[in-house]
Amino acid sequence: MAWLWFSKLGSPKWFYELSGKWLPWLAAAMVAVLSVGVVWGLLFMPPDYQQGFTTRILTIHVAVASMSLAFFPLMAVAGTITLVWKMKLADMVVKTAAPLGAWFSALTLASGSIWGSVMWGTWWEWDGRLTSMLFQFFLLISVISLRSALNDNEAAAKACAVLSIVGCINVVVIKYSVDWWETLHQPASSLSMNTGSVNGPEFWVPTALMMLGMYLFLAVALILSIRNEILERERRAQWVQDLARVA
Amino acid sequence: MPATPSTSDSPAANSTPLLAARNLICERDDRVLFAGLDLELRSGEVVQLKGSNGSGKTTLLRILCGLNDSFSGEIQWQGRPIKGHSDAYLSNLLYIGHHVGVNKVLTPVENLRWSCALHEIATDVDILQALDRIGLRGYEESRCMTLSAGQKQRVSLARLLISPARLWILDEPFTTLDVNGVKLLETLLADHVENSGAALVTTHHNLSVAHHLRVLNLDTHVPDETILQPEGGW
Amino acid sequence: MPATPSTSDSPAANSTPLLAARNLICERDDRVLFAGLDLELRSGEVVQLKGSNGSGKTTLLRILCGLNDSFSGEIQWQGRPIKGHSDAYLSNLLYIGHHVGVNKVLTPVENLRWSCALHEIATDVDILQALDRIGLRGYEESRCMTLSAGQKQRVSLARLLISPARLWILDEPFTTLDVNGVKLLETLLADHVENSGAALVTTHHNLSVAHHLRVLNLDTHVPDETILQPEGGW
Amino acid sequence: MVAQSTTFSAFSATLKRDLLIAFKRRNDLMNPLMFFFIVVTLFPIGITPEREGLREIAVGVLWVSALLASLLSMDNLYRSDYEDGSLEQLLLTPHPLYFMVLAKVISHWLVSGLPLVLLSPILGYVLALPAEAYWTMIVTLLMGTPVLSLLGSIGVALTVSLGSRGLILAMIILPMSVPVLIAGTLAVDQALAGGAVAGHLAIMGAMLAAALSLAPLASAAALRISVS
Amino acid sequence: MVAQSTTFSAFSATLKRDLLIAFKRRNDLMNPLMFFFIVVTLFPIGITPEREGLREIAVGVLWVSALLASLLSMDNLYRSDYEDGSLEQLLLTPHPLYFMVLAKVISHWLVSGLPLVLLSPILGYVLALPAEAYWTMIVTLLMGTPVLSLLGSIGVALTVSLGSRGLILAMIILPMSVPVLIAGTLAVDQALAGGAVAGHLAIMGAMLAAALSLAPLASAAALRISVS
Ligand code: HEM
Ligand SMILES: Nc1ncnc2c1ncn2[C@@H]1O[C@H](COP(=O)(O)OP(=O)(O)OP(=O)(O)O)[C@@H](O)[C@H]1O
Ligand SMILES: Nc1ncnc2c1ncn2[C@@H]1O[C@H](COP(=O)(O)OP(=O)(O)OP(=O)(O)O)[C@@H](O)[C@H]1O
Ligand SMILES: [Mg+2]
Ligand SMILES: [Mg+2]
Repeated sequence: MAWLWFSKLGSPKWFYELSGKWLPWLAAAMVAVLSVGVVWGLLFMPPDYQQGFTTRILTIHVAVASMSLAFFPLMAVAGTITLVWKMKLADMVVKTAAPLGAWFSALTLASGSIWGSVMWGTWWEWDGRLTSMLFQFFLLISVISLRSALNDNEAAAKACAVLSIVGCINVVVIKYSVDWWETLHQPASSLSMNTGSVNGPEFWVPTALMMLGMYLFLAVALILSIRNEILERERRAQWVQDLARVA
Repeated sequence: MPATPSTSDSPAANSTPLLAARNLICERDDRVLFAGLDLELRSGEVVQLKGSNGSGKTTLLRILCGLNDSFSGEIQWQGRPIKGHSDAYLSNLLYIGHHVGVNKVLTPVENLRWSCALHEIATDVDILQALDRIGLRGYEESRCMTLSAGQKQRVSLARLLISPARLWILDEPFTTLDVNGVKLLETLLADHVENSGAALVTTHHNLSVAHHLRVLNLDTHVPDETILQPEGGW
Repeated sequence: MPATPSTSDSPAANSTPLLAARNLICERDDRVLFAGLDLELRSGEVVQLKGSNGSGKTTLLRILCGLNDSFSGEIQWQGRPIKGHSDAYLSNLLYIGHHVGVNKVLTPVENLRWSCALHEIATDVDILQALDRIGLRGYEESRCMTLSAGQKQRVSLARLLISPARLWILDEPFTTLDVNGVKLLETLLADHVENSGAALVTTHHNLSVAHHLRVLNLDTHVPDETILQPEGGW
Repeated sequence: MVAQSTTFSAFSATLKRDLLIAFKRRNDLMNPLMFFFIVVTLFPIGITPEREGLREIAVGVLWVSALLASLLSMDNLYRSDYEDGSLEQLLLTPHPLYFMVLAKVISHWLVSGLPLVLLSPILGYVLALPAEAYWTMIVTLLMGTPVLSLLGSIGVALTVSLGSRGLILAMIILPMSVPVLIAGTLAVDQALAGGAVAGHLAIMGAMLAAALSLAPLASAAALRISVS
Repeated sequence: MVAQSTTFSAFSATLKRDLLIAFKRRNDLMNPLMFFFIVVTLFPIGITPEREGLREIAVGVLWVSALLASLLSMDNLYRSDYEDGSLEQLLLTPHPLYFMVLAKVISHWLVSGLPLVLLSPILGYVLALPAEAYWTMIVTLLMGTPVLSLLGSIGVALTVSLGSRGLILAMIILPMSVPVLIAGTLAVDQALAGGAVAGHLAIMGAMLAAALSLAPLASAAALRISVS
């Protein structure tokens, strides 16, 4: 039974229809949460006494950053499913997640270095976390170009799956880089919600909202691009033809 | 012509086939190569795979070897699906493809030492005898990069003389062989199936291995939707 | 059988030959492949080069093309030695070797655009017609790495339909071609020599291009000292 | 009737073969060394010939060069096999592919990694590396280079079927090998600072163990994909 | 009757083809960049993350990385052509081989060298290269990288028929390109010291001119040898 459901989940058609139902709600939620988070975070969050208004960029930065850490694990899981059960949908996740991840890594780097230009007076520091984030960016690029380089879809899917599984090493590096290097970058601990002193609720609530919003955004973006991918791959399938005729 | 060649004329029609493929479907770049293809190979048979260029012979062979799994359908070795029990299958399989798998800097002997060791235990004596019989006498010690096309082919064919494998899968083994080479290979095939081996061979010239031979033609098998249309928008 | 095939039956015996090689000697790794080999090729002739594997066919062809200069002897194009006047020779030469010279990531069209542009001016129309005639209709736009062995071969053979070269030198062009392919190529050869071209072809199967054909067998030509001895000290 | 070969005999045959090939291509035995040497010497030229300046960068330069050398040498781990069809034969062996890959990687390391380790003291001297760091450097290299080879094998296996590899290969391998680089350099710096290096060595040991057990599996999978 | 092609049309056809191939392998357009970037980043990790330390080595690191990047990218200049037989076809053209080789090298530089030059300012920044050195660095790279490609093409042509190339290649090319490296770094150092760089640039110009006129000839000869 469970198996049946599982294989059903694998079928693009089923997913296409289901996601069609979810999408509006998700989108709405995302808009709501994000707008609250942004407005609060950027406009109403009280300026930190030592860090000044720049703290407000940080809300974005932290959200984006922690978010971009999610990509490789995601791709790895999907990749494993691709390799083991040959599930088309999983491969689509791997494929569509890679560029998204690249963008988010880039955003992290950007927001980070903007903040850096304020905090450290430089756009770039050879700091453990920054560097390892940079490498995650490279890895994602290489995942993308590996797929484009392999002409056979089947092979490309599996190759990218393997690569994204292996690539998870880097996430570990990013996490602990702060401890390995004596480093400028904030230890992630300062993210911990309960440190009352500097980061009171008025700091971390907007941050949390931002994060939630980001994850919703990820969901929406993934679903959208996967839907495209489905139409692309199933263009010969009957139900797609019907869709086209309806539209 | 039926998909499965009629097995009435084959020596052991009633026994379970060595290799059996059921309802194979394969498409490359949404071009269907073959669909619903059934194939049975019994010991004592040579099946010649025919078909025009691009009809999917090589693809089929690679699928049967398990080198290529972009297909749907089932493949069985002696009644057991090869998925789970691959090593029982692989230790009985000998595949020689378009690329003969001969390293350029090694000598024929050294090449064979390795490619045999992957499957069976073979002494240098065996190898040298094999090379001798296959017509590479005097070349045992010269680097393969200095061999001619046909000689390279022969190096890989020498394995046929050593391997205990019961199933031979050969992809155009006659290419670049001279007339004697062709004769020799045909006798080898005959001998092999004589003592309860089986062989699946693609070639465009018509084999002469007497009564064991069965022909499977992929062209007569292509479903209609693969009538080719020009793709580019010119 | 004489070294130089008797040219009595050839259309233009008295005219100067297109390609003439005098007293060619070639040894590889102190193994004499051929010595004192003379060869004349007149317009309107197809010469089939036969010989067992390793007899030196490919080597000879490459020597005649000027791709390999580890030989002694003289080669003339229309009476002039090719050494000094190579470009007059090269612009009339079309060589297709064991490696067909087809890039994997490019499409057949793109491949031909380049390999033609090296010699003659060819429009895309010519190229597409050629591909169509050679039997690659529908594959013009698919990367060559996705083509089958025979289809790759056909891509390179398409040049025969475009090139204005008078001399064709083809090394085992029939390899991996299916029956139709073989027929097609044979007609191409016939047409070519019809309008005063000439062709030198190696192949192990016996060509059927009617009366123009002449056979040169390298085996009947090997001097004695090349009776092969095992080299390695086993 | 010929008997079937044992996994071990297949393993050793593969090992022998690859060593033999490397040996026949004499230069393969020299090249990684030479490259290592050349790259290392580029820095005094490019950066600074003063001993003080060099001492600062010695460790880093050594490690980075080692990384690049092993990267460059990776390229022909599977390539020629892929092109001449030997790889298909390797995949068709009834024995577990893990060991076959392992054999290839080991022989590759013996040919390209080990000589580099042995050469490092000389280069350390050329780069004015303080004496107390030598042992740590050698040991870390000895533990690090195999990891590089193992990680590299994954990258090569993934990209072997691509026409142009040199670079996409680098993009895959280098980020993954950064931890090794970090651990290695940190350890040597520790030794220079007179601190205890046991911790760092332990980390490297763990890396090596993990790589040994997992990398060949990943490579095997990747090979199957590339060949199909 | 089809007319014979002009040398120029053959030249441009070859140029187009190689660019097309590079473009079809999308990643080829990205990779040299990425590799350059990655290698550069290795040094701060391996050597020192402090800006002061970096400033010292910035120039050297940039040039060495450029050298290595162009070296790695050289590998597939003739290789695939050699393997699929296109090279034989190239040698059989009636037109002077000089231009054909030139076309290949140019397209290679456009794909791998130029992007690298364009990227260098960013890397200069992350390596804390002082502002006054930027222009000199860009100009020298702009003159230097073509020389590297040209020299490289000789090395590749010589070694294309060998099984294992990555490294023997390195050994041939790297020593030859040391002069470029020196000239380049000296020029930038001059600029840093506030001196006049015209002299150095003149030298590099001379190198470029020489390479342009001679290297293709050498490569052509080498190709003939490798193919026969
Ligand atoms: C995995 C990637 C990253 C994560 C998870 C991350 C997370 C964080 C966190 C939790 C903080 C501390 C917020 C606080 O003060 O409570 C922070 C601060 C900061 N991040 Fe990141 N970040 C990442 C990458 C980057 C990058 C790539 C850059 C720059 C290019 C960067 C630059 C900064 C800066 C400058 C600060 C402020 C540090 C300070 O207050 O001294 N971060 N980041
Ligand atoms: N690069 C080389 N170095 C040394 N000897 C070589 C080289 N290439 C070929 N030979 C030798 O020259 C002989 C002829 O080779 P060639 O390829 O011309 O034979 P062939 O007639 O083409 O055979 P086939 O029909 O198999 O193609 C072979 O015996 C081979 O050993
Ligand atoms: N990697 C691939 N990706 C996509 N399509 C492929 C691939 N390999 C082969 N094909 C397609 O599969 C078809 C069959 O190829 P295959 O090599 O099996 O033909 P074949 O019967 O062996 O032909 P030949 O007689 O020329 O060897 C070809 O039309 C080719 O276009
Ligand atoms: Mg085939
Ligand atoms: Mg030949």
